[in-house]
Amino acid sequence: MSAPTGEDTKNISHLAPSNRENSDQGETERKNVGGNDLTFENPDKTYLDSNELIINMGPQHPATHGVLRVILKLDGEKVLGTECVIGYLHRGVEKIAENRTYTMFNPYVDRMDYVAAVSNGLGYCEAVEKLLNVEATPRAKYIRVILTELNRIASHQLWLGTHALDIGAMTPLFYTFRDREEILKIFEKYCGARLTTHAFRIGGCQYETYAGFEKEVKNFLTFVAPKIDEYETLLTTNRIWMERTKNVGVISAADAIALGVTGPVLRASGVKWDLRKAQPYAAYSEFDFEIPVGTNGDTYDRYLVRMAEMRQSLRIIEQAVNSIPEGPIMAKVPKVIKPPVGEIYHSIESPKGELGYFIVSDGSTQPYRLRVRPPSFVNLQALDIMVRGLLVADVVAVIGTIDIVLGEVDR
Amino acid sequence: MNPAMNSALNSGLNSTAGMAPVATPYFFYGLAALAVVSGFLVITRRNVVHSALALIVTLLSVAGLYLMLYAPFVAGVQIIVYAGGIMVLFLFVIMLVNIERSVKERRFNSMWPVGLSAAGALFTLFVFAFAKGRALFPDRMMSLPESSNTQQIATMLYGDAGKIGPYTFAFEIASLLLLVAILGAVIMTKKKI
Amino acid sequence: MPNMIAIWMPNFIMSYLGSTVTPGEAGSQFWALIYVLIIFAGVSVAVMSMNWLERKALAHFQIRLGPMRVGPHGLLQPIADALKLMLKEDIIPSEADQFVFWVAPLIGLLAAFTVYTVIPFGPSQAVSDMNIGILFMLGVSSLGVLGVVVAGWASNSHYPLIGALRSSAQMVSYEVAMGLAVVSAILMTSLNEKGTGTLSMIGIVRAQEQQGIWFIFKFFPLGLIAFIVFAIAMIAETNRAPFDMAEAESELTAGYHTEYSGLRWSLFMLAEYAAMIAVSSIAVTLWLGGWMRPFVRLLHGPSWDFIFSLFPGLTFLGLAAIAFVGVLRMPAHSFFKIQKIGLEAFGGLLGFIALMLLVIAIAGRSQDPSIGSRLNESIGYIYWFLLKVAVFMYLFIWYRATWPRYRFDQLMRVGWKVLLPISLAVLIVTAIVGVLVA
Amino acid sequence: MVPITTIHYLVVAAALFVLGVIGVLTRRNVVVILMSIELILNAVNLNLVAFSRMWGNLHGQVFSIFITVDAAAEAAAGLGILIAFFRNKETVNVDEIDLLKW
Amino acid sequence: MFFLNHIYLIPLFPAFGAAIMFFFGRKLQKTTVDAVCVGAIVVAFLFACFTAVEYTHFAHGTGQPFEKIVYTWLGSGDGHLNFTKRDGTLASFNADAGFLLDPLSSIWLLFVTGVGMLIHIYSTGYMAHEGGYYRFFGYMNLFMFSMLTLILANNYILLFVGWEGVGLCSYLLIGFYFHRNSASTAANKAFIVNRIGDAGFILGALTLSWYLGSFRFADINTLARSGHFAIGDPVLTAAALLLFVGACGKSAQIPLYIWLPDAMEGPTPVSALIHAATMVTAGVYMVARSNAVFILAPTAMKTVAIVGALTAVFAASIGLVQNDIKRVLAYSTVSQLGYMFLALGVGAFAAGVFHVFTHAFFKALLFLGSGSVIHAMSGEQDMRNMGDLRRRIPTTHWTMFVATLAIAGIFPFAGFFSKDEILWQTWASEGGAYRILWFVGYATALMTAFYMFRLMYLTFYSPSRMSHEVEHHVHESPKSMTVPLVILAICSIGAGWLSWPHSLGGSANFEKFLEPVFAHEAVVLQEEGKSGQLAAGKKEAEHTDKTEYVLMFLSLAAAGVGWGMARSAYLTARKDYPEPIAQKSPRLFNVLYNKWFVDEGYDYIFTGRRKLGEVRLGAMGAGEAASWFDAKVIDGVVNDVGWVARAVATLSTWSDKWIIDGLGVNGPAILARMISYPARLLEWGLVQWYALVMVAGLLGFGVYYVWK
Repeated sequence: MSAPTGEDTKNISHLAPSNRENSDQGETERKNVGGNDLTFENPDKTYLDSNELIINMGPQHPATHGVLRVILKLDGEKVLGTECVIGYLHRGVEKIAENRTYTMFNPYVDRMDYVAAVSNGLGYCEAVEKLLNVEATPRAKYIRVILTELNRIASHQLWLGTHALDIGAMTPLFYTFRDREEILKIFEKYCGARLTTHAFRIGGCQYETYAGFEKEVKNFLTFVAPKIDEYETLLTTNRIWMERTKNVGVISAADAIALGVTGPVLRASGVKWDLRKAQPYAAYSEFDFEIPVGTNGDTYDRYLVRMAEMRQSLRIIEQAVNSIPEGPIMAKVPKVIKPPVGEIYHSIESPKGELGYFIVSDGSTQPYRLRVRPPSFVNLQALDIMVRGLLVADVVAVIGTIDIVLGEVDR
Repeated sequence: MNPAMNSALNSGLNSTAGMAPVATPYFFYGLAALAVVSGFLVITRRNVVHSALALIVTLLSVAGLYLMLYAPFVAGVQIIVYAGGIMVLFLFVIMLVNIERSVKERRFNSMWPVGLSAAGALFTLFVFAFAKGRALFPDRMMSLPESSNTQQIATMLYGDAGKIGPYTFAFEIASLLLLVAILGAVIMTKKKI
Repeated sequence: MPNMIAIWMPNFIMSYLGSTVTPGEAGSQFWALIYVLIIFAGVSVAVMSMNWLERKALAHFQIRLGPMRVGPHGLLQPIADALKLMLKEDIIPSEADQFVFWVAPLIGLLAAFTVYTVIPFGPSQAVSDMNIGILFMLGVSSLGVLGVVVAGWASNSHYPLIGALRSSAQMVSYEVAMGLAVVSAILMTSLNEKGTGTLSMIGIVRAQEQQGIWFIFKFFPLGLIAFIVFAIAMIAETNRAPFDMAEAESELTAGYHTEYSGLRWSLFMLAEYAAMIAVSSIAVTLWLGGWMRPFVRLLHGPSWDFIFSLFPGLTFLGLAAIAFVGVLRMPAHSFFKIQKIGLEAFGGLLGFIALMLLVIAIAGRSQDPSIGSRLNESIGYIYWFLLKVAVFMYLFIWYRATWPRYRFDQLMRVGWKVLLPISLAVLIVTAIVGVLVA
Repeated sequence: MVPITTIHYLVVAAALFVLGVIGVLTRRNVVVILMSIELILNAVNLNLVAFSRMWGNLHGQVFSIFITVDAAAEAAAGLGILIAFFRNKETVNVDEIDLLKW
Repeated sequence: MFFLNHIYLIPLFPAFGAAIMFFFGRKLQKTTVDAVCVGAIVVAFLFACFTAVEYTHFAHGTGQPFEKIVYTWLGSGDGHLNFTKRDGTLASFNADAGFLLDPLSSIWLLFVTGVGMLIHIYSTGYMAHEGGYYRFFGYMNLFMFSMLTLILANNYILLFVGWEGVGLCSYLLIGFYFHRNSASTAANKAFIVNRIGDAGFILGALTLSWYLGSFRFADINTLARSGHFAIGDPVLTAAALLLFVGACGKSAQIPLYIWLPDAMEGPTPVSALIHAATMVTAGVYMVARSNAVFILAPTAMKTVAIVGALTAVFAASIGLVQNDIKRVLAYSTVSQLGYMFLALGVGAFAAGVFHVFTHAFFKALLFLGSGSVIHAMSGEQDMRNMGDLRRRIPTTHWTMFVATLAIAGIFPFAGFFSKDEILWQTWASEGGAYRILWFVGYATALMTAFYMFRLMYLTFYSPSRMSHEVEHHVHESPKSMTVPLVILAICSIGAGWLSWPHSLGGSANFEKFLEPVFAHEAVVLQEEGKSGQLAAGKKEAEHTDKTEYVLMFLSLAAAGVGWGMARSAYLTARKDYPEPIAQKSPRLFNVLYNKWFVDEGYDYIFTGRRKLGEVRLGAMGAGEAASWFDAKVIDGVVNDVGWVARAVATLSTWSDKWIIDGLGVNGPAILARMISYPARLLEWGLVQWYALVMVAGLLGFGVYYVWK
């Protein structure tokens, strides 16, 4: 990953060191995990043999999900290497945190992964709570779980629509947006915002659930379950969909772990790792759900895993709504939040993977340093090894399947 | 009732013969001029793609001339094979070999005056031969049965009712030639065999 | 003078309607010209309405409404689009090859429209009946590739070049399977007493008439397989979903016409839709009996003829009814007043056409060669032909709404490794069966 | 207006032939030379079809079909050689191809 | 009789595996390579077992050799390739593809295939992460093929084929890591040194055939035992000495032992199989096989005994101070081979063969164990950086401990029996003529115990001296490696019991088994009146003596003392521990550590790589001398002659240039060139010019026809 240079794409040749030597020794095959070797001998020369074409995909491109710029080195249509250029959406969120009080910074996190703003808020609030050594009330925890899981469904729905659109199936997009709308309505009724919800506060939730909240959520559950089946009818057994996604963008479990990939991408490679089970936060330890995993780690598996995750989320929400306890929604938190000196790392399972907050407190009202571990940013590293040797069309599919949000990548 | 309408009215509606030639000398001159002019463009354009486009025009006008000669099948073959097949091949190749350089280079080789004069001599010879042998070419033009043209060509190529046609073997050999050409082209263009 | 016209007009029209051959065959340049004009205008209108229909149908597939603002239910949308495209600045990139960039869309358009000269909307409802009709059609439609290649090259840019190479490779590849499927249909035309087949489009439909069977059902399932091969190949041939590699927007932005804008871009669109209609017409002609109405064998006789001749009118009546239902469903708000009036007028127009058609059907039910009966017959031919084509158009839209896009290598694999062997096998088996039957 | 006779076609064919010959003899670009050869072959075809009509039989047309086949083969093989050559020498100019060996 | 009749299949199984690897190996999966190569050896082993069983039935305890001649591959037997023998009669030169199985070769057959099989299995674990997997196994199989050919050959020529084959495989496998400079140098060294021995061997074989008229062992033995030849026959002595030169090369005896320590550059299984258990005993086999000839040459026998004893003590002394674990074992091997030759030299063939047999097991075990240690240490071979491994790699530890006890000669492990037998025979033979050699051998036994326990303590017991990184990675080897170790350990314990000596109440079955091969020698010797040399166990049985018990106790004591010294010196060796020898006598330590400067000496004397003062000796010295002679003397003469010739030539040139060339040659050539120019126009490579010529031709035709 490198900063945007704005230069001619031909000049990228010197960005990466050459690793051409030893390439002809078949016995010692090397795999360049996550590295980039966009080197070629003479950029001005075009041989028919090796007409390596450098194509600049993005930052303005319909399939890069925002302002991602991918520089592709192609042999014909075969991808020889990629280089991601990021930072077009950099807003300095982490730096802003150092100049805001803990409470003031809370809305900012919603702007990172704007597709799953609730998860971001949850992670931040829990991190600060851990730093303060307070715990949210049980009711608040349940509300948090419900909203977060709803948001997970919404995020996956948005992913499914755009991903399918990238592969050429335009209809699922509208289906998923139709159903996502119901979730957004619940959000709106709960906290007044649809996208950047700012639903939680440090120590609990600010708002009590509105009248009929449970009923609406239950209605939503019965409403959306058949809809998920509907998406699957369109895609799961569709031959073209299978041909486009099976064995495309394969990443092995070892590679995924080596690159720090988390979330559905990791689980599709067969690693049963979900922070909700591994280190339960909020009220997750009280619910019964499963972690869907894939086997091949290809695009199709990632699709299936996310579909299954949506269903699991429904299960969690159902249990939570049925057993939501009564009580206060805010724990006792000082008016002015001044955490003790110390540092804390807290991570949650956001729809895209492990979302972690590392906060260093110097005892003042503002964090001394705040660092976010964004799942999209880490997962994006896997792009290169996933698309090597595939075709241009697969690059689009793979970018879609990693499920990145540039707001989170660039922060 | 004006004459034009009248002629339209009478012009062979219900005339089952339908063989009255649509072709008029104007068509001939137009197509011939188009063919020759675009042929000239083929050999003079600096940009090879322009040459290829001009060649397509030539080929299509020659196809038109075939139609005038009651050879619709040959015209169809001309369009399919030449315009649709060979010229696409040419365009592909032109895109593969970069032409930016050739656009800036000399178009003609150093012996172009010799070549031009030789070709001129050839044309003179042709014209002279036509003039001298005028009598050899009868003015009449046979009227060929257009509607059964395809069937007759098929009969000559494949034979009829169990008999082998006069060109059947030649046809088979031509197919072999094509096969060889395909294989040769594939082998030559493959990077690594 | 008016008197003369009054006498002359029926004669003149009758002179045409009475003809059993196409104007081209008859050598009637005048009627041929008229035909060319009608077809050009008709295809243009068809493309425009197709544009509207596609947007509406696709929208309803996707649980949305589609164009609703320009005219009632967006009926005037295509006109607005056309105006917009014509008024837009026609940008030619400075690095592009000016002349070739300019001429490329024209090549595609020319190829797409030239094909219509031999499409038989009825036994005499075609510009000309060439005896190499299908050959000519395949040849000319293959010229469309040139426009694509040249457009991609002239843009002097990466995406268009890749798009052009993709789509031309695709079109050239699928032409092979398509041609072989067509040959197996042509082979079926030779199953008569004389044993001679025909390449003429009209001849092919006539052969189906004589054999009393649509070729899709001939030698079941051989005809069906050949038809399916053709139906798949024709989608690829026209670069439509799921084979729309060339303009795969998520990968190549817009393929070979990325750099085009305004009118020149709309010419590409026009060519694409015209080509869609053209290949559908070929399919209809070769396998679906062309202008023949359904159940010619099964349900014959004057009464059945009459019942079937009511279909055009009833169809328009149905459309008018839909329009009026639409009027009724509009909200009772003054904002919708003009919309209501517009839709009512449209419905009225449809209803009027329906009425006219019904009148003609009833008036022309006799067998005598009156204007009415000839008119009735012609309308029947054209109606059935267009209805079959319309089914294909709907299928095109349906595919686009349902399927993801193939990848390029998969597409080529389907073309060369699946369709080509199948079509070859069908051709060989058809030949063997044909010999056995004869 | 003089009716169109065989000689008219022959003159057109001769003109195309001579244009093709000029192209072959003077242009440097191999692609253009191959196209000029197509011109020459077309001139021949035109002659054959014209004679076919003159004599009222179809042998000329059959021959022209064979020549078309030949032209296709020639284009395929010629362009194949051209690509193979370009890959090695990076030129398509015929006067730079004068080594009589690779 | 199926197995005996198809005995030629035994070498062909590994040959098949090698061929598969050679042709398809690169494309095969590792599992396939395993299946083919290891499978071939397993099949060969099973086949060999059945063959041996069938052979015992065949021989009925008479030791009658089984000979199977498949075809004659060199010469024909019909007189095409005849040569004149020394006595003037004609003999036909003919070498068969023939297979001989007698007790001697059946013992070799069994332990070569058995140990080879275990080492192959071990290698699947050891080599699992190395490149060139298929190459390794292909070479190994090729080696097995060559070794089995060597063993089963019924004549010297076929034996020589196997002899060279194992040499080649040894070369290939030492140089397996050919990208390492040291490995390729070591491979070259082994190859070149072996060539010296091979030259001796082939000369010896040819001398024998020149003298006796055949290559076949059976013929030669029969002739030698026929009594026609006197003891001490000079030709036979020369032949025996030449053969022994060959044995020196292959079995690493002084002065040709220098290649073996360097051969440890190869992978450890190779060291175990080739450079400890099997190939290096080929010399012993060959001498034992030629026993009839050697018996007739007492001088040669003495040479063998002395060289053997010297090699034993010499190598053992170097082994005392080496730090590389494999090098210690290599010198140990050389030393043990010396023992074997000592036994052969004193006429105790059976004892020598028995030591080969037991040594094969415990030395293979030691090497494989060291391989396991190296595997565990991530490639570290220096004992100074090891220590305290016994708990981390327990299986390796106890198996190696068993092997150490065996090699040190502790009762009742295998080494005790064989070594004690050799020492006792040395003491007893020739009526005590060799007792000085007994002392040498005894000293060697002491040193052996010391350096082997030194190895054990430094590696397994002393405090850990590993770096942290290595320590972190230490792990026990996989099953495929430890299971062969365990099997070999069991063999190391039990192999000696096969020949439980009479003195301890046993029956010495092993020697009884070998008796038919060597018994005749005793007969011959008795006829000649030479009493002392004991070629067979039969005599020894009668010869139970109190001295034997004393010697037995003494050698046990030596082993114990060596153990104790090593324990006291190395049990607590921390980092930078002192070497006891270095403390006592730094100079001696230096000499020993540098291997008595033998390599350097060879460089001075034989290769000439080092200059002795200003003089260069050896091969390079000879080269330099030849070069000087060539440059100064021969070239001087040549140059003088050349000057005269040049003077003549100058004159001649002038006339040639101006008179002959000018008038006679160039004139017509210029003429021809001028005339040929128009023709050249047709053929100058420009395509368009050809086209122009075509157009001109067309014009010509047209003009001709128009105006005709």
